[in-house]
Amino acid sequence: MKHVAIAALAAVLMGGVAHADTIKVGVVGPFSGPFALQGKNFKAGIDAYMALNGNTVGDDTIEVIYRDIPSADPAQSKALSQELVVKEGVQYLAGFYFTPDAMAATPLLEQANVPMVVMNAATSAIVTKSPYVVRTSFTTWQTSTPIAKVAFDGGTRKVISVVSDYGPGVDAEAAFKAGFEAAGGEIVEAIRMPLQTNDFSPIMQRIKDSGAEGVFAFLPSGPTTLGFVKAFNENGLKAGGVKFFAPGDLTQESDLPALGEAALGLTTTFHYAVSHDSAENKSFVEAAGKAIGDPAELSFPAVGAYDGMHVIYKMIEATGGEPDAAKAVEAVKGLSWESPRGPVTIDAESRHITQNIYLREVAKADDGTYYNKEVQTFEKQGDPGLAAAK
Amino acid sequence: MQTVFSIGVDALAYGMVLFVISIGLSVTMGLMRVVNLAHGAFAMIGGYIASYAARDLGLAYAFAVLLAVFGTILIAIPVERLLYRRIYGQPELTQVLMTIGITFCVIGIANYVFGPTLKTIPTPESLRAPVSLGFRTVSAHRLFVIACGAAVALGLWYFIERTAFGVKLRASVDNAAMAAALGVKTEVVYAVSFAVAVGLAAFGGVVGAELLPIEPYYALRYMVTFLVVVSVGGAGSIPGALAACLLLGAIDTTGRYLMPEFGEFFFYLAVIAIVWIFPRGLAGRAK
Amino acid sequence: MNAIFDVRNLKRTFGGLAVTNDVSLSMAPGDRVALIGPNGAGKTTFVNLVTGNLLPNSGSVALGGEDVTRLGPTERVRRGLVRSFQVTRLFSEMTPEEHVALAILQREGRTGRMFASHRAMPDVMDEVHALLARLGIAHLARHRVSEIAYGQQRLLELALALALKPRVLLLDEPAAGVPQSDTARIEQAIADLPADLAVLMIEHDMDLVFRFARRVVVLAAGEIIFDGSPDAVTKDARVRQAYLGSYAYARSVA
Amino acid sequence: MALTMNTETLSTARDRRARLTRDAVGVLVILAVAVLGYLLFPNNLALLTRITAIALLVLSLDLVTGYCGVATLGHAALFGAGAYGAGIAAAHFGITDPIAMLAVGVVAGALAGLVSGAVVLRAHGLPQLVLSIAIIHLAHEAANKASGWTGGSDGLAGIMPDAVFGLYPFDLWGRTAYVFGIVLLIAAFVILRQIVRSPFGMLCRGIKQDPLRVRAMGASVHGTLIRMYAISGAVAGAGGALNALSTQVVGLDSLSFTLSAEALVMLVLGGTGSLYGALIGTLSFLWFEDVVSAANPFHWLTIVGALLIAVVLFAPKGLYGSLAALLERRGRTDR
Repeated sequence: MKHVAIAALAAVLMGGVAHADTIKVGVVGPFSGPFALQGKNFKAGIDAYMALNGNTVGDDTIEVIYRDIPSADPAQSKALSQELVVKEGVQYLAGFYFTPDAMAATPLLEQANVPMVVMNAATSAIVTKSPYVVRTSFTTWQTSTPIAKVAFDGGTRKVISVVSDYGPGVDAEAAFKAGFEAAGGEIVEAIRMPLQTNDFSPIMQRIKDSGAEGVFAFLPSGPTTLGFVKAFNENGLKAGGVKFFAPGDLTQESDLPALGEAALGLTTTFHYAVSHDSAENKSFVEAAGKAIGDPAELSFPAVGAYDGMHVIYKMIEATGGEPDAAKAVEAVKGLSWESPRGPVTIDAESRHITQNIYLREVAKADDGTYYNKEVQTFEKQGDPGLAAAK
Repeated sequence: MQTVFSIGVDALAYGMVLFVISIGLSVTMGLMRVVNLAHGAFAMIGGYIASYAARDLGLAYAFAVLLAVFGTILIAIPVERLLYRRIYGQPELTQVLMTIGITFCVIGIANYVFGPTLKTIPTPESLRAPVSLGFRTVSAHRLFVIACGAAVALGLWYFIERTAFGVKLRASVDNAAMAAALGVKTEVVYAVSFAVAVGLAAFGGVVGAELLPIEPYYALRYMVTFLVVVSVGGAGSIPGALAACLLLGAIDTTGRYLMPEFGEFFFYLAVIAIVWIFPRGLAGRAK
Repeated sequence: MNAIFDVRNLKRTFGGLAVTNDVSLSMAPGDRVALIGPNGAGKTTFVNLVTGNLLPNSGSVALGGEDVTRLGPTERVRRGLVRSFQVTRLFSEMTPEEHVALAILQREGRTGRMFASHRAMPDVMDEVHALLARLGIAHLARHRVSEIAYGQQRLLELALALALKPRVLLLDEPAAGVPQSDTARIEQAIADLPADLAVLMIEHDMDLVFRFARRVVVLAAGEIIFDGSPDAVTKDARVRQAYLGSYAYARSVA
Repeated sequence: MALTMNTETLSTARDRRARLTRDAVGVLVILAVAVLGYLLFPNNLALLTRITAIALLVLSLDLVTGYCGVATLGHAALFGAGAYGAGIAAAHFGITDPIAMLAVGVVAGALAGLVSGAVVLRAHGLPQLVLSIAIIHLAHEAANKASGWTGGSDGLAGIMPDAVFGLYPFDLWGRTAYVFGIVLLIAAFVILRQIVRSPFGMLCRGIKQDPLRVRAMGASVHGTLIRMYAISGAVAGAGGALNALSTQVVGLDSLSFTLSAEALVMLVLGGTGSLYGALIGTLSFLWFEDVVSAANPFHWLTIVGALLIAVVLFAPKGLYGSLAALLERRGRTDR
């Protein structure tokens, strides 16, 4: 009883004075279900950041609360975000693997006075939905545009585009098409295939029949990429000299052990490779690898989450731990730092991350494992998708 | 013309993969009358065992396949005794609830134990090489799967139609009480059939892993496909399942070649059309 | 004769085998006809052809002068051709009250109603209870069918048929499987059937046939071999041959 | 005879009173749970509203599966039709009045019910299940293709409903949406109680137990089931519209096989063939899922699986069904 009274007294006395708080960050992502691996990477990135930078900002302790959405489900996302805001009292919303999940939660932000840091969802338009959205991942436009230049410069003139028939796939197709046609190349055919495709042989037949010199592909990372790449090889396209271009989702590091030799030599453009050579990345990979358990499971959502936490820490610093979304977002506009992926900046206008995009080639390391080897850098790439939408 | 042949080969291969993976489900659903939504889970367990054996222990492929089949059966025996035995003869919806529950558990455990990444089963060199058919190349593995499908179809047909056990099984299915009265140990018959079905699931999981890669969500991801081909064929009928797999494989493959953007429409419209014409499935018996 | 029920030259084959061959049968209101025949004579097929569950290869079925050969079972029921089932087919989770109410409402075209319970319809409830009382099962009105005895279920089956106010009633072995103690009740109920109703009873039990029928029709190997009075049937040579033949066969099996 | 007539009429009146009392109790229980939820979890109304919307879907599924015996794994098609109907009305046609959006959702759901009923009722048992699966996949694919109307996989955004009756705007706390949802649920419950007890409902139960018997009574099985499907579609459509109103976004998940399967799981969990079973199943499943997935977002699926197995082992008729059976048995031994 006495203790309670003292505690109460202490609470009263401390009110009004600057004091140590717990600041909660709500992270929404796919932690179970078909995309559990990507959610696990979110957590690894966050854990790594907190392991390297401590779990306090000033006097405030940071606490991360996770909520699971196994697959894209905007209604559930909105309900969970709302719950995080009003019940758990989170000051920051973060995570969001899928675009619709992020979109669904944006209407809450202004009313709730909460910034959202998107750690993955890659459709350009998300940042336009609310002034409180900041993104530390990438957009499909951003990662797919440079590969068009790579393809053209490599001498390929006729390309067939093959993408999964959903939002990001359509984005990738449009980005590649815009870039490749602007350079002077020709898209001989654009195929959209259902997300649920198990056997890609007929698609390979289509590619063969199209007479294209190269193929641009986009599929969500995971089991289907394996089938796609294997079919590409088994149907003799690789041997037949058809060039393969894709954004890096297709050769994410966690899929490489399964893809194995089939992926060898595939060229992709992406914002992050686990093999990136820098001191920042070295310590990141070490910390994140420890957090995730098996370092082979490490993939790009981890770096989005890592940098997302960096932005959130900066926001907390700027606001002194007080809930002020406008001030927080203002503080990180134009913020530059050295990320594990290389130098990055939050673009002041779009609140999207400006970063290097790398051309990589799947290579075999001395120990027999496969990795994305960075061979070319496209510096300071913004998001062409926003401009294209206008 | 060459394209037609080429598509034909793809269709045959895909149909056979479907057949090998789903025939076990046809046994549980048709002969044992259990809507076994955990079929994919058993296939996945087989895949994990084979992957572990071949990749981590470095065992030979054939040995890994055997280990997967018998390992999965071993795991399934207590599951059958403790859980499945309680739902034989229960309403379908109860069976759905139980087997979905089992599937959830298996997914969760696989995710915990093996992690969420894709697992491959290294195939021997001889199965990896492309084989030339004259007008195109096809991976040796595909031919291997086609052979496996044919072997499973024949073996199972012989087992059910020509062996003493098959007679007991069919008797138990038609009239369990009568079969029991004639001295058939229906419990044993059911247990053996369950083991066979699970073994087939594991075998299919391993052999089909090149097309349907092993990962924790495997158990649910392909469940609908299995359910559809088995029901379209007419549960419990081997020729029916074979016909359904080849037919749907052909439609799916052709559809995805001709109009990839409408691939799903092709497949499911075909399913509706087939069921419309054969409301009991291709080989459905009046019941 | 003013036939309410008229079957002409009905024929149905299964894979070349004529299971019902050129059967003609006519009934007037108030008729009490028993259809008998050895096992495999084609009685079940005949019933299915009459009720519309099977279509004939040739021949016709008429109800009250209207040709119903091409109509489905429900249409025939709506025109007054009602059957009872050899093995009771009742809704095991519903009560006798609900059964009969459903039949009455269906007869009156009121089963489409969505916003009132049958219990709030006094006219229906009165008829339900009157009918159940007539068959002596009123006290079970609100028990679940799965909880009541088989003999009483047979009575309910009868009540259900009567509730539809048929013009022609097909009774398929109404006393089959009923314990001896309950058969009297059923026979009484059959004897009390409305006088203007044409009844065709398919039955094995010859005692029941003789008590009930004023006319007996014998079906053997898909054909009618006898159509006449109960007195004459036992003396008919073809009938004796058909039955004794089958009994001889039955004994050799046993 | 006059005397019996008299007692019959009396008992009819007494029946009616008993029924009204039971319905009133049902409504009061729902209301009490709703108020309790509001008081206990004032910060979690979004979840409670979501549970309410899904409860409408599960009630709707109960109508065809529990009362008519139709096996379906594609019922979300009806829910999604309502959600997209209301959403498209608001986002593309400027129909932003919540009541009007609800009406559009109900109509869209009913139409979807008619279409899927017409297809699904063609077969029975497993092939029927497969038809329903085909329907939900086709609906899902169609919505994905028509991204101009539906927003495709990015979801349909830009749904800005007006205030209810111009007085109660949809707020961050989700209070309006919650009250709106509960009123909707109670209205649906009262109407459905009437329907399942009506002659029509009785006919449906008859069809579930023995369609051949029903035909032998001169009733049309197919026509009856199609009508029930349309009603079911209206209820599911209302749920979908509620979802669109409260979250202001509609995603492809609302037309997914997963949602259909989950709805079936919830129904069987609660107990088929009873409106209370549907409500209890939804509430317990979603509440349990929320609790365990918040406690362990990474491995909660295993625990949910174990719950389902446990229910089959220990309450094979579902939570409500088994409880009701237990009470009935208890009541009988007492008597």
